[in-house]
Amino acid sequence: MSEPVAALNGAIFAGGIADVWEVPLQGMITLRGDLANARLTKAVASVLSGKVPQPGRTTITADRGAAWMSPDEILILCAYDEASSTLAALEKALDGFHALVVNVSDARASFRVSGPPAREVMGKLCPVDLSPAAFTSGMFRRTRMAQVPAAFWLCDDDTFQVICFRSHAQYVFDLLSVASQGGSGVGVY
Amino acid sequence: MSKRHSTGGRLLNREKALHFTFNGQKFSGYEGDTLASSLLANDQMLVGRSFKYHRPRGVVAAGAEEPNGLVNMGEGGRFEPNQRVTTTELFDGLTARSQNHWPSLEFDIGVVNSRLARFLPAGFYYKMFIHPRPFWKYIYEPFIRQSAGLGQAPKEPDADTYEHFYHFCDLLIIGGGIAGLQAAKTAAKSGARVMLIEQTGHWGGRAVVDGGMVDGDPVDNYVEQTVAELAALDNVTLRTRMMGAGVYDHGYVLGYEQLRDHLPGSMGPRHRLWRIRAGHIVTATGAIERPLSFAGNDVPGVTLAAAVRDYLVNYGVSIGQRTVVVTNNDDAYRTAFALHDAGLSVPAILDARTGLGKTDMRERAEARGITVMAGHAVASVKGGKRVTGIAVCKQEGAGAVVQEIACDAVAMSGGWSPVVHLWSHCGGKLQWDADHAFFRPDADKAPTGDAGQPFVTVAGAANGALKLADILEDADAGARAAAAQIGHKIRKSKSPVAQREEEAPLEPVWLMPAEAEVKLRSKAWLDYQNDVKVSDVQLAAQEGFESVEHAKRYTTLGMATDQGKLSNINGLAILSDALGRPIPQTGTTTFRPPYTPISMGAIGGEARGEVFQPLRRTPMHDWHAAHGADWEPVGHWRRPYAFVRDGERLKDSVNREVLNTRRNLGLLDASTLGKIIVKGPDAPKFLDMMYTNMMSTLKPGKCRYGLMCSENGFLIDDGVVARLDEQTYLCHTTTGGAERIHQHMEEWLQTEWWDWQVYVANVTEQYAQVAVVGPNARRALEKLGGMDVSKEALGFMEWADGTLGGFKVRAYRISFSGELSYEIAVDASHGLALWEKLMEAGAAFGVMPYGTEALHILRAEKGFIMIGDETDGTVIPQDLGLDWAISKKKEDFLGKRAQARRHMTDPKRWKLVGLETLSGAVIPDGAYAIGEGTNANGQRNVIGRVTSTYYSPTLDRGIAMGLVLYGPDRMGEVISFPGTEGATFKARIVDPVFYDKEGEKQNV
Amino acid sequence: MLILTCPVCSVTAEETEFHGGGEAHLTRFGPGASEEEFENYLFMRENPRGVHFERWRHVYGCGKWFHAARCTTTLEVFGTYPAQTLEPPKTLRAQISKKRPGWFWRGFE
Amino acid sequence: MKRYSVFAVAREAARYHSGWERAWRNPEPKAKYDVVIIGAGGHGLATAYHLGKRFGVKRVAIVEKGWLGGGNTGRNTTIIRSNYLQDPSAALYEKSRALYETMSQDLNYNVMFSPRGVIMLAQTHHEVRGYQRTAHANALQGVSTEFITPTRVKELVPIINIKGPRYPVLGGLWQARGGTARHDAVAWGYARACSDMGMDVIQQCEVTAIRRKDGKVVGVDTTRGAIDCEKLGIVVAGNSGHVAGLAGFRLPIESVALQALVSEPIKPCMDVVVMANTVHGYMSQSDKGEMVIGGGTDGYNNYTQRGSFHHIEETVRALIETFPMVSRLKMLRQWGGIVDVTGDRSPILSKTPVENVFINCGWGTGGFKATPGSGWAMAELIHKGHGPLTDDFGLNRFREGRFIDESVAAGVAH
Repeated sequence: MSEPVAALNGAIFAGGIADVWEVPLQGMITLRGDLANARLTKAVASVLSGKVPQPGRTTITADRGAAWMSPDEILILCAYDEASSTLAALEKALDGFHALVVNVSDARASFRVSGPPAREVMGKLCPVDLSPAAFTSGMFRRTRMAQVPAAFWLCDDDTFQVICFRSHAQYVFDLLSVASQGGSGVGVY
Repeated sequence: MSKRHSTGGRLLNREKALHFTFNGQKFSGYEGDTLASSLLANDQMLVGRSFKYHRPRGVVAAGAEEPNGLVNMGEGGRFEPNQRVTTTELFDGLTARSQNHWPSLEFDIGVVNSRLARFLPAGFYYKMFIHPRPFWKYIYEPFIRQSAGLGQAPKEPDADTYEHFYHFCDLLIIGGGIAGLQAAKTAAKSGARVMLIEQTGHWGGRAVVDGGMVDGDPVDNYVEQTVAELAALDNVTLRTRMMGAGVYDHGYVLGYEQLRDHLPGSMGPRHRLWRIRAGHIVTATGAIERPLSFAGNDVPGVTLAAAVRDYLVNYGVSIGQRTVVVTNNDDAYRTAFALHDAGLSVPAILDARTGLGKTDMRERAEARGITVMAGHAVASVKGGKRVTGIAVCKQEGAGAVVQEIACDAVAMSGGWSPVVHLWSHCGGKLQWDADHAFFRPDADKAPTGDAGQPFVTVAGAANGALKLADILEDADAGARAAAAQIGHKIRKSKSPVAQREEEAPLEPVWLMPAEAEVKLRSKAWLDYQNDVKVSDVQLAAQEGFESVEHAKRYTTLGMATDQGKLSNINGLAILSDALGRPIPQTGTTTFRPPYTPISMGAIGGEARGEVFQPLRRTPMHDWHAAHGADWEPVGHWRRPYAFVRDGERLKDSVNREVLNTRRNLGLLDASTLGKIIVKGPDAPKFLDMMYTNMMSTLKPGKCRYGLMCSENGFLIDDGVVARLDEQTYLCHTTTGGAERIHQHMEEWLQTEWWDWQVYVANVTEQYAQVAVVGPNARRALEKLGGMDVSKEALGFMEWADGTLGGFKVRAYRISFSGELSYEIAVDASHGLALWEKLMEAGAAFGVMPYGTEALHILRAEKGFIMIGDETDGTVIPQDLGLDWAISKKKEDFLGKRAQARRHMTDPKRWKLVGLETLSGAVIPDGAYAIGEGTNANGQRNVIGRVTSTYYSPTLDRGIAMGLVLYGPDRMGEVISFPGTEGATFKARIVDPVFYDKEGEKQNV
Repeated sequence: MLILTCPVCSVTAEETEFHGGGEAHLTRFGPGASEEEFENYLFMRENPRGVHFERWRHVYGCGKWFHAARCTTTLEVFGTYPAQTLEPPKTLRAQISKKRPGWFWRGFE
Repeated sequence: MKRYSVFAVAREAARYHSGWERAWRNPEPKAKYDVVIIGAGGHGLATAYHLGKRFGVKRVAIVEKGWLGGGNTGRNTTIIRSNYLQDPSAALYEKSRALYETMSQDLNYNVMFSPRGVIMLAQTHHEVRGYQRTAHANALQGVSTEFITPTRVKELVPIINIKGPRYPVLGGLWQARGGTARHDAVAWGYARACSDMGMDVIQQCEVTAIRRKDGKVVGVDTTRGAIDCEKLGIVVAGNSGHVAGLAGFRLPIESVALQALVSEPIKPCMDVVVMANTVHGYMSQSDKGEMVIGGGTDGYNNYTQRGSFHHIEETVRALIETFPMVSRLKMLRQWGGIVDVTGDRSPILSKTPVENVFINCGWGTGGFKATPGSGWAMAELIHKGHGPLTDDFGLNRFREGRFIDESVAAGVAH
């Protein structure tokens, strides 16, 4: 098997008000099912050593954890090369239980936006209140980024991680780069 | 003449001179100047020509309401027409040219229109230019268009960038005058998130020009202190050069921030359009002074009284050296005082108020030795390109001249109108205030928000409070009310107290003199830019254009770039007088966003060039680009239409790709095809509803071609469904269908069959998919090595998981070309590697990549339908002879009931057939087959149309598919397709399968 | 530019995160339905000046469909509720009655 | 009625225009008319006009709750074209376009019909095929259109960027005799002509009830009293559902907001109307010099005549991509209108379940161009009960599944 290649092969934008870079491939698994059901929470715990996240929240730290996508769906993050084993483990743990587990590691692209103005860069593209008071660590938000769907959370006070569809990677990277261009600081956060 | 004084000019930095050009002539001004103030400082009183009569025009105002001072500004990629001189901050190197004249500003041929003014009253063009018919397009209209319009059209692409920004606050306060500042100060105490925006570069608005005392201090100090206090607060955001452009539903406000218009070329976006969502909005947008309607009130030098004051105090510029003040209220006296105190001559104040007694202001004027002529008015203004004097008459009467006064400027004031635009944008209603003769917001009829709550409060002059003390009180009260609206309490605290100046009441004066005869009325301007005069509005009324909307549209009053900021109320008053109806019953006009024009660039935001729209790429995109791909947009995807080799014409490339795929081996990037996982105990039942076919009977390991219809019966998508296991299917959709069909499935599962146990997931982008097509397909895959792809191990319409060349893949044995064909799916991150490996392995077997056009031809040769070609949203499967794919056993599926409707079962529906031109030529795309005669509307009867038509390199002839009346029953018949260039194409109706009718090749 | 609150993920967001889906609480008619029933189901629409019940999907968010009660003349949103309901909830109808006495929509009031 | 002409204007100029009479009378409603038309917009007035001109039916009242021409007639982007795909549409819109050619002379009122030409840009292969299909259909329908090359497009529209990086222009469907007209003038000209025929144009008169007897209409109640009539025409775009409700029947219609905007006026730079459906924008330049731009419709029922701003943003960025110079212009004014959208996006000109009540609605975003043709056809429908131009546009088509779908050839009705 060849070396897996991320959508933009690790693109980087620097020199603006915030830095933007593509995050290396990550294991991502979509799990759909009754999130309240013990079978499911147990299965999740077994592969994550963590709980099913609460609505609108994520348990992701570094490149592991889960994020709440909708009342019957979570997104599980793990190392890229652990995706298939995690998938298998989940399927095993959920055998005979009505749930859907699929590997979407290759269907996505991830970026980080970092720097004190990161909230403002994101605020140029997403119709979300990103003031420090309103958007805090541990929140997970699915929304619109300019003209495409995206989801993001805070890695630290001034770093966002953004997930989008793989085919949109270049567009999203370009958007974030334009929004980070020099001289475009807003100065409200 | 207008000139700059050695002293004064609170906004100027006289240390820093700036240089600019106007009509090529070099001028200089100071930092802090506007283009208007610096032009006036250089005695450039003539700034433009009016829209209709090309009359010479000068600056009449000092702010956003200016109707005359519009210029072409900048060069090349930074050229922009219609820039308002009164709001353009001067910068070094600014270049401006005046507009709407030929050959020059001083001498304009178009002024002939002015001589003809009597023949060109309101709506004249509705009554003329009717005969002869062709003349309108070829003679009249071109002339009218040429003489109309204002600035030049930009020629080069915009050199600047723009952006948007989403902002959220509890309280948005619009307007940085003392009302806005005080409102912010009060509101900030509540702890709410407050934002205060000001359209100019300066805080304090009019008050700092007009002066006055607050808490015993000059108002300037109050402004300075308040700004400093607010800036220090964490819960307050202050922005200057940012206009509240529009108020929209549910507390949505557009903020138009001009970041670099005053320092063009510096790094960063030029404008930022803020999309602000506010819990509540306070508009503290002030008031605008009204002109007076007298003959010659448009001669350069006739200026709003407050503007005269602004230029003097803010910029040390006097418009005239001898200025007559004409007014119907006390405020204009301040202009007389300011001029007089600056050592300029004020020969007289014409106070039109007939009942004017001994007022405080009058005494202060006379104390200065200024003559106050009570009950007097301007009969007419002398001078053409600038004022040389005025004729005085009584306000009562028809305008008999009592004396003439030489002067070089006239400062006029007809009273003030609150700026209620933002209040009105989203439905706020107005009430007429007879005492002050203006419309003010009706607080009981505020715009309402998402919960039905009022979400706009008006404060200060915008709310009708015109005096310093009243403004501060009103602002404080407004802020409290606004904060309360969003659940914030503000503890009582003493609000600043301003010293009161006694003012005598204003007397409405809508026409000067009151009984002015028509000669004067037809020289008394209401709308300067659009050249609408008192006589025009009166004519509209006379002709029955009684509603304000009719009158405005008939006369074009208030339709110019200033949107009637100066003219609306004056025009309305004239109309109401002409109709003998009180003003409130005559109506008001609707205010539409934006408050002043905003750049299209800002509205477009970042969406230009590369990020105009998302462009979706497959993992192999760059490889295609590097190998001559000629792209075809499919939705937001780009797919190679063909891979063009050096020296090849596009159609040659397509033919080469088709032939090579038939003879050797072709590779197609099929990654864009939709792939949707459907899983659950009820998945079979669900897919039986989604597809017209029976999917529940499909065996794991097998594939089946399926059709999807809308509930309205029409074919919306097709694709191969693979059953992965008892409870799991993978459904392929068309490229355009992936998201659409995924959402279609979700919709039915969530809103109709929510008790069914089914989950779906769109995994389209998880996989790169490569179609390996042609007689050598199997050999190429075997060369890669890995899974068994023999006929026995992987039969036609079967799929299997395995490895190929070390790649973990899923191989589908399906064919859209009629050839031996495999579709190989691999994780997207390995897509490019697999593609390259296949090219490498295929080299020995004559592999070539092929694009979408070859794909179309290959399928057309086989008579396979294509969604979007054979279907167009009006076609049902039965039309396409796909009855075999419509389950008769199923009681129900989406579209079944619809397909039973009268018109759907009509035997007259056109049906799919193949078409072979007798000559072998290719029938043009979209051609129709003609029948006999014409229909009731005289249109030629048609009996069919082409849906797909190509040159088939395989058969070396034109082939086509089409929908034809009774088609399947007319095999062998010849029908005619007229082209658009005269030629007619005769074609024989044949079976749509042109190639390998037995289907042996795909089955080997 | 509306703001709506998705009752499924309880996110409050602007209109552009959602997608309007037309009249709510339609009953599907399939094979066996009369011409009139089927025509009504597919085409005939409530189009009131005032209280309306409609479908929305939180397309850029949790992806779920929900229902909203909204006034078409003021754009006031009276409330949102899950799509898996066959008729407007009683409590919501009561709230609407407080604000719009005498309202009616189809059979409901 | 005093005829309008350059001589009349000159004569009046001598006496400062004191002699001009009212363009239309302002009558009190009579007790009874042969025909009452609800709605004094362009379509309603045109219907009345043709009832009089074609069939001599002149005891007609046109009742209007607001001011004549105050609805969508005065809010649209004034585009006139007939390059439609389906036969029934092409017939109706071409009849309308032809009537525009002579309207100024017919009405003795200059409506400034300007046949400057309309281009619909083809920016994808799919659109190319779609417009070639339309061109073929038009040729057989007697509608004069042609599919033109990118070079020809550039000649006709110098400010266009045909090599757009994203959607290069691949061609266009060109209708040389399409164009624009002065929308208000159309309503005013018809009102003047109707009034001159003795018809009553009654403004500020809202219909509050439609009186019926044994399934037949007998009259209407209005805010200015009861009016009896033999026949009733409902022509109230934006209110169709409401008024149909008064007559006791439902419509396959939803009302949504459609937005438009104009730029500040500039000197002439674009002589034709350009529609770019791939990127969803269309633009023309008015005689005043404003760039007149059409936006999209909202996805929800709305009677506020205020749309959502993001549609304006979509339209403007599309136009900047197609016409880069637009970026340095300014938006002067934006507004919204309420359009009635039917199940197949085509209009309804039809009998109704109530005998002698006829309805004209559902023009969606494309009503202005149809004004005279709609009036011509509607008059015939009301007078005869049927007509070749209206037969296909009946309400029954939704039940039968016999739709008139114009979206199929990538064409969007504007």
